[in-house]
Amino acid sequence: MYKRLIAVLAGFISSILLSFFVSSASAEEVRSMKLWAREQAAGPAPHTAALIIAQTLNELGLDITVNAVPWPQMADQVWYKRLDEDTWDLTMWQMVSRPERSDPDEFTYNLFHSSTAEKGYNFIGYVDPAFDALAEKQRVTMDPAARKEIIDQAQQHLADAAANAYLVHPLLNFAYDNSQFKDGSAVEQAGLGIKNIWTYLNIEPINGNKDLVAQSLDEIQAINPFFISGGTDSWITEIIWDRLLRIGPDGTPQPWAAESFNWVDEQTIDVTLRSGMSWHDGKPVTVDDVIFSFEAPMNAEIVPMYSPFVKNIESMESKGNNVVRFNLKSSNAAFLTSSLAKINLVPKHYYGPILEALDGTGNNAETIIEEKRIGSGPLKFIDWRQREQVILERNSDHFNPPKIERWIMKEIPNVEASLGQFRKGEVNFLTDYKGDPSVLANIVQEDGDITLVKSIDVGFQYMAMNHRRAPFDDVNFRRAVSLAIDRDVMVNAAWAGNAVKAGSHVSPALSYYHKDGITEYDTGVDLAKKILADAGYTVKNGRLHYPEGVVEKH
Amino acid sequence: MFDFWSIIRRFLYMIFVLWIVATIIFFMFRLMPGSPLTAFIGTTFTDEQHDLLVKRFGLDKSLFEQYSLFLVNTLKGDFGLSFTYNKPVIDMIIQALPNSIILTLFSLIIAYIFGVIAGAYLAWKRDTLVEGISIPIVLTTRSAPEFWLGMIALAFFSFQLDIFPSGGTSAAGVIYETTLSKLTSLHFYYHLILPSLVLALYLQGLPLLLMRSNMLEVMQEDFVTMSKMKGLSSWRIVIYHAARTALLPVATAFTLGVGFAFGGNVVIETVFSWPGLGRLLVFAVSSSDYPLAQGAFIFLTAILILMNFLADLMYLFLDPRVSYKTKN
Amino acid sequence: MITEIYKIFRENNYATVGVGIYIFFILISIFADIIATHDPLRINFSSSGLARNLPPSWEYLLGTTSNGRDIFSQLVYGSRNALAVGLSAALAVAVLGTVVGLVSGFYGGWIDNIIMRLADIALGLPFLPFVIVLAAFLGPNSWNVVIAIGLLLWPNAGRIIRSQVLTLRERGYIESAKVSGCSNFRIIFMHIAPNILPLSFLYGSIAIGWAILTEASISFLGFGPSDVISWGYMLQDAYSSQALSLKAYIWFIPPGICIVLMVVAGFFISRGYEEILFPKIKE
Amino acid sequence: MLEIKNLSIHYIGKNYRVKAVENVSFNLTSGELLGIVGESGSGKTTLIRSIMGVNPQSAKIVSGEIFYKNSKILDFKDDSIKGDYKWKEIAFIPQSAMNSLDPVYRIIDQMREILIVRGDYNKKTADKRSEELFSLVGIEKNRLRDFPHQFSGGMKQRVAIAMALALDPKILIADEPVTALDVIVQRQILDLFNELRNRLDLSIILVTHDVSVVAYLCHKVAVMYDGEIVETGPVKDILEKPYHPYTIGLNNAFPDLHSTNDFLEPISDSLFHELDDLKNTFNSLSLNNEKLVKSDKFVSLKNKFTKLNTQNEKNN
Repeated sequence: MYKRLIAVLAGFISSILLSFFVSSASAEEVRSMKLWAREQAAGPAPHTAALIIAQTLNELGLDITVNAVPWPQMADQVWYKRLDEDTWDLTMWQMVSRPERSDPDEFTYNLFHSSTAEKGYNFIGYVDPAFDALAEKQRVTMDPAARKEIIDQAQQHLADAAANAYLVHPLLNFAYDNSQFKDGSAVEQAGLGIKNIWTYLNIEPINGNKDLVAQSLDEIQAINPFFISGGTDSWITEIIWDRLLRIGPDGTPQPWAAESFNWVDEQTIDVTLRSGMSWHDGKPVTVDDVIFSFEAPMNAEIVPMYSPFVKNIESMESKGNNVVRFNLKSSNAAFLTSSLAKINLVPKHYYGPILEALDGTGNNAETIIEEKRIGSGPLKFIDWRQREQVILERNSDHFNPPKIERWIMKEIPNVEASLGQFRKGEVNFLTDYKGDPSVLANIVQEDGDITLVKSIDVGFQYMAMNHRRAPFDDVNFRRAVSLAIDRDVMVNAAWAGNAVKAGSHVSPALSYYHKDGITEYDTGVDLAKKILADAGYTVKNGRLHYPEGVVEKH
Repeated sequence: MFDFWSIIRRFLYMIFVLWIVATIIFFMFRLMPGSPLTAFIGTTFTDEQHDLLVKRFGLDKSLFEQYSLFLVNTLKGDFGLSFTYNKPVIDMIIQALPNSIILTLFSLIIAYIFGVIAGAYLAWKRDTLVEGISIPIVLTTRSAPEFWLGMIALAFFSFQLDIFPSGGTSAAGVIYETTLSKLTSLHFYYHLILPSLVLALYLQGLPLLLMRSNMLEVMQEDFVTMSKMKGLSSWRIVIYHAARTALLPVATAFTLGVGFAFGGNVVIETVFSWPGLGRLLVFAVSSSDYPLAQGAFIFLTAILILMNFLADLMYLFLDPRVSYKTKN
Repeated sequence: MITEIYKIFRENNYATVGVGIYIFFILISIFADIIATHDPLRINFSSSGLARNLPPSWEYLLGTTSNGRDIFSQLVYGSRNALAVGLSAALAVAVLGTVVGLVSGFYGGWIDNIIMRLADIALGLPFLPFVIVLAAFLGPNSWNVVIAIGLLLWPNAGRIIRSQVLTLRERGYIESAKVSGCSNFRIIFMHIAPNILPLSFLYGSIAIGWAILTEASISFLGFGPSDVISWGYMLQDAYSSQALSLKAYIWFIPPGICIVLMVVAGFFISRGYEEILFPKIKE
Repeated sequence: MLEIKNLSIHYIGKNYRVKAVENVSFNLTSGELLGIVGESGSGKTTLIRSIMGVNPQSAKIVSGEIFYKNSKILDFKDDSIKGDYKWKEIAFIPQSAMNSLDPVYRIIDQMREILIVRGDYNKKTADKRSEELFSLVGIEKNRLRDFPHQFSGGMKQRVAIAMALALDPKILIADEPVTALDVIVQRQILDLFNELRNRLDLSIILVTHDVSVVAYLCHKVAVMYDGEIVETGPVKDILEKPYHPYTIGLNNAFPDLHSTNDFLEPISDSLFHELDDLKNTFNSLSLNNEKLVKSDKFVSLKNKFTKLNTQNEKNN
């Protein structure tokens, strides 16, 4: 009774107050907002960018403060609470590079298709049927030229809608010690830099060096062919376990454990397994193993992480002569990249019983306590001391064995220590550098025997806006916000010159699909002010107000 | 020697405190902002996967159910599965524990050996210039943030002079077959030196000041005066008579210090990439890995409480006067 | 009380130095707006872009950070945070410890029992790990440290004060106050409290150093707020911006020294105070 | 045998100076039992500690010398003591054996330490000697392995005596050796002293505030008051015809061991206060003792003491 009385009273008072505000001010003030960002240690450049952006946007009459929090909190708010009443407005976000992202499908579809808006990756709530059509069409268009046409349209469409405020494609910085490795023997992969399997296979140790000692800032949580726990572990799994195809240095899928592949029709593909391959325990790699490797993830209860990559497979059959036929549910241009080049080949004789034992236990393959890690890849697993280092050794029986004897990855949780160890030679290949690029450049100059390789990232850094909420439901407002940010300042100030301007979700690193000229656009606070003024926004007492009649939903 | 039942009672009480702490921690983690599943968010992260994870980690159960399950499992020594590592938490802790124990003990021993000797010496040198200079220096070392000292030590001894390695428990490519072979390897101790010296520099202040004031007190005692009258050498008096008695509270402080330093090592473990329990906790907390964080925290607490308990017991054993009183 | 404080100054060099350091920092924090040359959070631009990693100059007395912020101004404003955190932690410990010690020692019985059990629990919580969990629980905020110190460090002060109250309670004048019908409240606050204030002060001054060091550690581990300038934040900023590799000593040495000075001042004062409280040590 | 000449010891601090011992001289001959009487703070402890060379750093010897068997063991110009005489020639029995025995070692270990480190014994002979000493002071030898806190007060005192005798010293200095003990044990210990002196040919200095102890045991007595020896001579003379008012007071303050009546009226507090006041007045006027003694007020006080004394005698 008592509580209800209070509720009624509160409702009464607030409605009076509300009506007073609405009637007294014909235009409503744009509310104060938070720009979510990760804490500085997680990446200094985006953090600085957030600070500069907030400072810039406040010149428009907005009141934005940067809210730097650890990732779980930020992601919780942005991802799980996207539909809440009091949710996020602006957030810094990033897409990182992965081999399968060399195909534009993943970003184009998952980030913007309306089907992923409620719970999936379209957390910004961008819903546009016209765009959905484009995203769906590029998937099933097998002709590259025609597909490029559609991807171009999609990029332009998103730019016009100011779906995101794209900031930059960072330059990836990698460095190796050229007194330990032959200069130039590392291989650059489009959009990924020199940290890739081609480098590991090709790099030539010199001066008595035998090992490649890489480093990771993140802790490795698992080395498991059925589990992707974080960015770093996939660098390791992909070299222990072979795949049928691999994304080549040019970004296109090419035969690997498959000798060749052949599209029978748009929904059928025949893959011929390379003959003479063997697992790390000496047993031969068979067609049965290949089918097992693709069937296992179809059971999402047991192998949940990889199950999306085999969703499109209807069935598989052995056609004899080392040939496996994949029958697809629908045609998919990205199938080679996102499935054949993604699924780890595992020996049925070892993993079969392990997965069977999991049935009905409620546990899945991610919890396997690996006594052995058996793959067929060019490097085989030797030792992992958790939170310290992983040691892999050359598989001399591989059809493409590496020149290094061992591949070692040290887990060093901070940039400064990583750099220190690299300078001392304790680490000879800097694979995970998230620090200040100018520091690295200085060191290269000082030390002399370091080869620095920079490449444009497939991924990108951007500021996301919540399309579900006013004022971000207004394309003019979004455009103004996006265009207020001087991308040159972003590149030069926040990223210290270590990035290129971004204008779409397709990186210039993917030169074929990147739309020319999409990064060329005017920016500036004055331009933004003009857009806002044209759209009817006004500034009173230094604060931006909505156009007359527009009311924020409460 | 002592009252058996009072020790049993104290022990049970210790368990009670542990239970309260575990409960507090359990609810703090459950009510914490941020979802543990964010670690899995990727472009291919589907609803189905999300639901599976929720079920697997038992997050779909009510808070009370989760709590009772947690209690039962903890009693069985099962701290659950780490969200991020997908490994039993207890395994992760057991892996990290030896590293923390060694780091803690090693630095405490250095700190206490130095502190006790220097403290006794400063008591001897009371009201001299040596003391006038030393005491502010000691207080200053206790005032410096450990990680700052660590940063400077790292920059100087490792990066600049290249005397010590900069972190971890081994150089790249070194394999320790077992925990034992690690703990008996010289290579391991070479990596231990710098972090433990930095830690010891911070820790030595307490035993030093404690030893000094105890010594000053003991030196006033009649039996020390008597020893002087006996014509015993100063050296003998200090070592055999004064220091022996003055050491009692220091020994207790050492035991308490073990429990305390365990928790305090977090920062040093981070600076020196030392794979210990503290760093595990920091990682677990920042990635909302409740089971891991809970497990690590409960372990740290258990060590602390156990050490407090041992300190009490030790006093009984070390001081004949106390044990005598208890006996009667 | 006042004569005692005066005595500290006159007879004890430690305390004098300690108080001197505090006065210095208090003055700095009061006049921070005048002393600081820039807004410590403002990102500064120069003609060639962001004013990042600049060496000391007349415009930026200690140079700038990687984000183009003025280091000197951050150092100046950092004293505010340090003082605020340190003094409120001291207050929390002193007040909690005193109240708990008084109540527990004076009433005894089940109140005492419960309070002492709570003390055992508080002492059983590992300090820094608890602050980390608390920071994650309450979100990044400078006050986490104060809360944690209040929650965990009161038992040390409380226990000592309690035993002091126990002895005071038996004194004649307390007895006579009881007989003459003074209320318990009056006895506690008029007769007993003044006698234990020096102890509260002592434990308070110890808490200052603890609070500042803990705040720095928590910031360093990344659990601190990023929009409040503290010395711990500066060190964290310097470390994650690779000031070591940049050899920007002017960036990461001064905040460390400020922390050391502030904390050591607390030690000095408590030490000087201890000598007055327990003159036996002096002889 | 032991000669002290013009010894003055002052405690000197930053802003204070206390005269603890002022111009003290006396002589101890072989086989003599000398009592030094004085209230606490009279300087008697500082005096004997200086003989044992254990005064704190702040105690400065401003003048005087100490000779043992004609060789100088202490000189005011040289603060340090050349000291192999300690314990071997001059041993010490502390006031409170309770605190004077190291609590964390067994008695046998403390015995061995003296015998082996300071004497020429080895472990075997040291153990034998320890048993000998224990039987000398009347303790069962199986108690050698006990810790100090396992002994009663009187026993501890015996242990302390045994330790003092370990290296066959010529002189024994005992600082309030029986104060903490009850009357019956007191007498046992004092009798032990007497017996030992006769058997071992010792000289003993007995420091106490208890005149009756001195009367019971000593040949000669020195009365200390405020750092000075105000009266000295054979026990009989001094106790029967006390000159100094303090001596008169002392004489009345403690029960006579010879008498059957254990109760004696204590010195009236007020009389002592008056005496102190008087002395302070004189000190403030920088007048010396002689003038004090001759002053009217002093004479009247002295009379009051005497009266009190005779009253007591009547009561007996």
